[in-house]
Amino acid sequence: MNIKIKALKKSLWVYHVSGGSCNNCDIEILDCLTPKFDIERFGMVLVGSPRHADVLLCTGIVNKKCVERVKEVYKQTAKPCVVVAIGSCACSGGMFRDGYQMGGPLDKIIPVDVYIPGCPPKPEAMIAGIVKVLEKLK
Amino acid sequence: MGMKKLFVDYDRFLSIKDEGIRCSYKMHPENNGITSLREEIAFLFACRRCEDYPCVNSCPTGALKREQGIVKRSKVICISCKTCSLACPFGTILQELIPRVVSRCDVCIGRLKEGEEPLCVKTCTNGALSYIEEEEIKDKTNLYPIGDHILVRVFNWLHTYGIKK
Amino acid sequence: MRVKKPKIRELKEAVKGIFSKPYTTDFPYKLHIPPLRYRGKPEYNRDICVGCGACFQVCPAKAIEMVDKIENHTATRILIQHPSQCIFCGECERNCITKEGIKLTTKFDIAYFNEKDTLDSIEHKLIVCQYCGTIIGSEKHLQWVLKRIGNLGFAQPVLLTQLTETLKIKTDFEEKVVSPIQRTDMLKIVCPKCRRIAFISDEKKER
Amino acid sequence: MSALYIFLSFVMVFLSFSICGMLAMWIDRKLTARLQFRVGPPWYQNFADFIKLIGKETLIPEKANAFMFVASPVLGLIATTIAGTIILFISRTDTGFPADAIIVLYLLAVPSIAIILGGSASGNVLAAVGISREMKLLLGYELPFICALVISAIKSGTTTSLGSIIQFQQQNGMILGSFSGVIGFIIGVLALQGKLGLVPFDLAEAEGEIAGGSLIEYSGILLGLFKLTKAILFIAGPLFLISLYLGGFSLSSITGIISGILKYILILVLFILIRNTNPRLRIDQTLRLFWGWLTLLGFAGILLAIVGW
Amino acid sequence: MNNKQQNTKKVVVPIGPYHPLLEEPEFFALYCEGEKVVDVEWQAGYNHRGIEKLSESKHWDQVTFLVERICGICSTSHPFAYCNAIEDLLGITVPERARYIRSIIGELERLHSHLLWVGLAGHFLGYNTVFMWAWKYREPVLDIFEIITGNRNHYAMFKIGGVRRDIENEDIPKIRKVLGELKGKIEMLTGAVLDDPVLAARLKGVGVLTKEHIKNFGAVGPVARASGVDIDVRKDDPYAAYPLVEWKVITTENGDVFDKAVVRLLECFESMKIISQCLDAIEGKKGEIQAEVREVPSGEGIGRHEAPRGECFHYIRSDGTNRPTRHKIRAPSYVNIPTFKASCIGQTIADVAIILAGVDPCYCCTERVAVYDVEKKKKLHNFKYLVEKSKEKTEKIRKEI
Amino acid sequence: MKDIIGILKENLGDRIKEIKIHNNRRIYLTIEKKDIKDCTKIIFKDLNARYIIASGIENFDSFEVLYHFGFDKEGTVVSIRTYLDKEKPEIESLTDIIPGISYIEREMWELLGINFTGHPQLEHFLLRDDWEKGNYPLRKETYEQ
Ligand code: SF4
Ligand code: SF4
Ligand code: SF4
Ligand code: SF4
Ligand code: SF4
Ligand code: SF4
Ligand code: SF4
Ligand code: SF4
Repeated sequence: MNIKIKALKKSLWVYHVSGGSCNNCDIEILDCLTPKFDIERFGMVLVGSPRHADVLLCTGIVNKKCVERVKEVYKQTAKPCVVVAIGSCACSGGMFRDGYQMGGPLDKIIPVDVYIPGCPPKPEAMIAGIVKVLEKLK
Repeated sequence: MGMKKLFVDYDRFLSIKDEGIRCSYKMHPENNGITSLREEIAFLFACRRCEDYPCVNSCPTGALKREQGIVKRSKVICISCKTCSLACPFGTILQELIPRVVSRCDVCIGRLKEGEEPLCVKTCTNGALSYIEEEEIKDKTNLYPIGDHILVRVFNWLHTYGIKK
Repeated sequence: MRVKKPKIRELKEAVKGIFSKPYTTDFPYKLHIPPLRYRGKPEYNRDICVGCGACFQVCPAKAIEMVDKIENHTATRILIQHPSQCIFCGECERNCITKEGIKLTTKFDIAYFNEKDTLDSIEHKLIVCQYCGTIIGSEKHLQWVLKRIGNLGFAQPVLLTQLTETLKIKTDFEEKVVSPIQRTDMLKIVCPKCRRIAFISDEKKER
Repeated sequence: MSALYIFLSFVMVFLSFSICGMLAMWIDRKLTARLQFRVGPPWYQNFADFIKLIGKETLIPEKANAFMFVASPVLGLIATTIAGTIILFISRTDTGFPADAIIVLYLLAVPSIAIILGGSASGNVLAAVGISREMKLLLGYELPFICALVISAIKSGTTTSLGSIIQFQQQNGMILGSFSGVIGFIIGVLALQGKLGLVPFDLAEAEGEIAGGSLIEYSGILLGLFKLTKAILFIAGPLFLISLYLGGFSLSSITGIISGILKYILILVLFILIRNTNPRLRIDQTLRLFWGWLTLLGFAGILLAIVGW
Repeated sequence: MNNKQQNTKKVVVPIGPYHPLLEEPEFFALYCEGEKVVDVEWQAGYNHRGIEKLSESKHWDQVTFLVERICGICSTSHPFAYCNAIEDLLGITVPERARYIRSIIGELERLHSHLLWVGLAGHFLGYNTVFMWAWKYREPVLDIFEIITGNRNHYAMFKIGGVRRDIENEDIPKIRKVLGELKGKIEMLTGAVLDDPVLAARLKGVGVLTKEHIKNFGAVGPVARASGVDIDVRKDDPYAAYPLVEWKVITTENGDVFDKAVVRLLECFESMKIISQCLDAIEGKKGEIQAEVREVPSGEGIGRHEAPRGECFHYIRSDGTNRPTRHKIRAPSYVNIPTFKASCIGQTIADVAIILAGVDPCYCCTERVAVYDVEKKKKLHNFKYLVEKSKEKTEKIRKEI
Repeated sequence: MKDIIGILKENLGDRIKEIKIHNNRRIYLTIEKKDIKDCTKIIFKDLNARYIIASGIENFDSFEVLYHFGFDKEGTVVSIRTYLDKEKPEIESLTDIIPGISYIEREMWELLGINFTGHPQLEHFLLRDDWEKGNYPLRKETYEQ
């Protein structure tokens, strides 16, 4: 394992993309930052620009209006980056699969590395999911 | 000059496949009014009114209930588990008649233009449905009306006991 | 008039923060046990589920897939629960006719790389009509109905045959129904539709 | 003194300041976290961040002016390191030159200018808003900061050489011990807060408003350079202030080093407290604060200093 | 380009649709001159999932879950209003115990939502400590939800004619304990907000909405109450257990962001009052928690609920089947957001963030820039073109600098 | 309660075509399309009701627009119902009376295809700008495909 990957694992900067969610997943992501879960202890911080990001946390069904934007964000992200689909909406469309605005699910639009289903996933589940990705990174 | 009615030959649905019947009641997706009509007919006429009502007793949710001797299914409570269908000794409750989300048939009242037939009649290929005046039906056996707009031909066991609707 | 105390309270809380234990959980270094009622991944209970399919019908997210397939004379029903589509509402558990056939576990860590890893499925043997071949219901469901309605079930020949089978009583009703269906065929394994036809067959003949 | 000596001290300052700066930034983050009832990042966090940034892809936006885009972070880095070198080494030997405090003052403004240049080179409008704020901010805190310098200079016998300011304090006690000294120190802390982009003056990078601001288009190593600059600034700034008001520090004895560190920590704690108990100010409020109150205060301080208080 | 043309091309600062710290993607184009906002354009739909339509294909019971997922913060408000709508259509009353439980859930949600707001508002002001603290205080409320309903959000508690789960007696002391602790914390926060001079400088007189504005845009909830408009569905059109307990509606007069914060913080105390009274009423008792609903006849019904952000409105039409034929949903933000037009214009960009947040909508940042050609009164549709345009503009600004 | 109906009747006079009192907190009035502006003006301005929302509904032979108004002191919701032509659904925009109604009118325009004459900005609001013309997702025909 080389040092770059090691450093990457210790310093994941996350950027949060919401593509038509009920915002509960988004709130739970935010919750991960707060004292109860504090992902900063793993070196993860939320950044304001996709250019700074190592991890894209995507939520929501990615509706037709968002498709282009999600693609754009992915393009702007500096590689290597990990894409995480958070919530059943992002994993498969959840309840909204049959809606007329369904543009996703996410893996149809950008390559997804890990899926964390749940509605919304507990912050613990998100942390556990990210730990799983880290184990996979080599 | 009588009014045209929707004529349903209920038992014809049993022997012949009834796929492809469409409905023009478009307030819901996948609405097929004829299923709900058939459900009504089944409970009204085809049901044998068993003494102990195996269907009602088997229903795990309490969705089935008898009201004045007629079995009625609550559309809100029923979960479409098909238990009643298995319990009924007479094959009254067909599995396709007890779906989770039900449809509605308004007999196309007010929606038909002059000389037009309901969509279900047009798309029914086996002759189980037709849109005619009551006088035109030659064979009057087992003919029962539901409301003002529907006529059913169904083998009704009950009339042999002298029970009429 | 209240006394203004700008910044004092904040500073107090801040100092308290520095000198108290962090509020942060120990997860993932320590195991996290969600509360008993936590609605996590639904899982089938292999002993209890009877395969009626109600959970498939009630699921608001259509997260349960029901596949009925007939392959070389054996029919099976496969119920597959997709956690990726599930919204963890608990409707399937609430509405399960056996109450315990599917249960929401407290498993929350269900992140996956490949959806197949998380699917939970259960298979049931189906009984099909000897006349027309349509599916009547799963074997276990029939037994469950029989148990539920007791004696009333003896009026239902399919249930009765099922009983004889469980009791391993040998009967001669095995042969296939031949067309056209007769009243006597009622005692064979036929679907509700065919049973209804059999019932009214006499009447039809007379006509 | 030889060029080699300067070069060596330059390298040393670069290494030690960046390492110490990252640690200081860690202390900042950790304390902030603890105060918010959190655990906070581990000590190596900032190093990990930097190493990771080196390993990342560096995207240069299509519309950007590539040379400026790349040059500005480097410029900022060099300027701060030189400032650090002057503060730490050059000023305290005979190599010190008369107006070195003023030079440092200007050098410390260079990182902000670098951010402005880099941001405008990136050709993003959110960055443009960020730059315009950074610019106003720079103009804002520079005036009070100069006042702070002037107060100290007057107090120590009208000299603008860091060396003599420190010497003066070694003989006569810290300038902080006087009225004008306190005023100057407060101004200096607030102005540095602005320089370091800490709340309440972080509006150039305000996440909630303009999403990262001027650095929005930077990625990879270039972003890392900015972070490094900030780390060095995190040491150089307070050191400058220590030299001006807290009697400097000495590297020659253990007690000197320890007292230097304690002084540094005092300033750091002040930073952290201010930063965590205040909301971000609006740009106009910031300017009003800097140009209005603080500048007035600064002039008052200068007057007091002239009177000799 | 001459000066005149330049004026017509104001810089548009986009807010949305993505922002790290915000929940829903929404898009606000702020037309700016320098730091000053001259116009605001609201573009929604990044979150549009066609729920009203999907609802038409779902069973009455399933719709509860669908409407629950309209939103994560008000996740009980929509089922609440929806159930009220169907009960209005049916004309039934819900068993008393269920009414109390409904109110408890509704008010607990208000607590966590208001705390969340305080935190986010703090974050917008760059006051991260408040953000962390408020969210820390909110955490026990979520834990309570996890214990009594099985999930931190999306409680799945509501059912037509009652509630799905009972609140167990052994859980009641836990709720009491959390409330007790929370009270002190919220008092601290309230005091801190009221006394902080910097906050006052940032918030007082910012984004003022007058009664006239409230009426014109139909704004509801804390937004309206902060401007002195005394509307609260819980009092005006009582439902659930609200008529059975003692509480009062909080209003203030100024209509600025500061007052909105005050209203929200004080409402938390009212909520706690309601919850503890409801807990008293159900503690140690047993009772029905759902009324039997066998059929939903054809007809129409209107249900309302005072969500944390204001009145939530559901209109239901049924044709006698078990699916709605039309389900109109109006979330409180729908009428609150347009008030930006009144409150943002003339403010600076920095203030806009907190004004928008003051309404407590669901809004985010980070979209790239777009330029409107005001002269042609036409929107330039191609997104890439807009970006290019804006970059040209930046280039120019840069050269001018 | 009685008096709301009384007041409505008194103010709107014979413009009310039908009045349906569902229960004492829900009142539905039917009026003709051409009276909509007058009636909303009276209700919104003179009677000082609060605008809640408007809902558009497609029926088999008409479009229906319901304007919901709240009388908060009485806790009553008054819904004004109008029927529009099925072929060419069109109604006057109320933006000059109620500024806040602009968004819901845009929404009805794009989701149901109801044309609001005099609306200053009938543009896409929820759907993307290049949404296919003539595809109105809330219309019932969309079930056909
Ligand atoms: S998965 Fe559930 S909580 Fe997450 S966005 Fe979708 S509906 Fe909301
Ligand atoms: S068991 Fe069958 S026949 Fe008997 S009452 Fe029930 S439905 Fe009718
Ligand atoms: S299908 Fe419905 S009516 Fe029949 S047993 Fe199941 S729940 Fe009862
Ligand atoms: S009569 Fe009309 S409504 Fe009824 S099933 Fe036929 S087409 Fe549908
Ligand atoms: S028994 Fe329960 S789990 Fe099994 S199929 Fe039926 S409802 Fe589903
Ligand atoms: S928990 Fe809900 S969504 Fe998940 S499978 Fe069960 S019914 Fe479906
Ligand atoms: S033929 Fe019919 S009526 Fe006669 S005994 Fe058999 S089931 Fe009963
Ligand atoms: S107002 Fe906002 S928080 Fe509430 S339901 Fe609507 S979107 Fe969600």
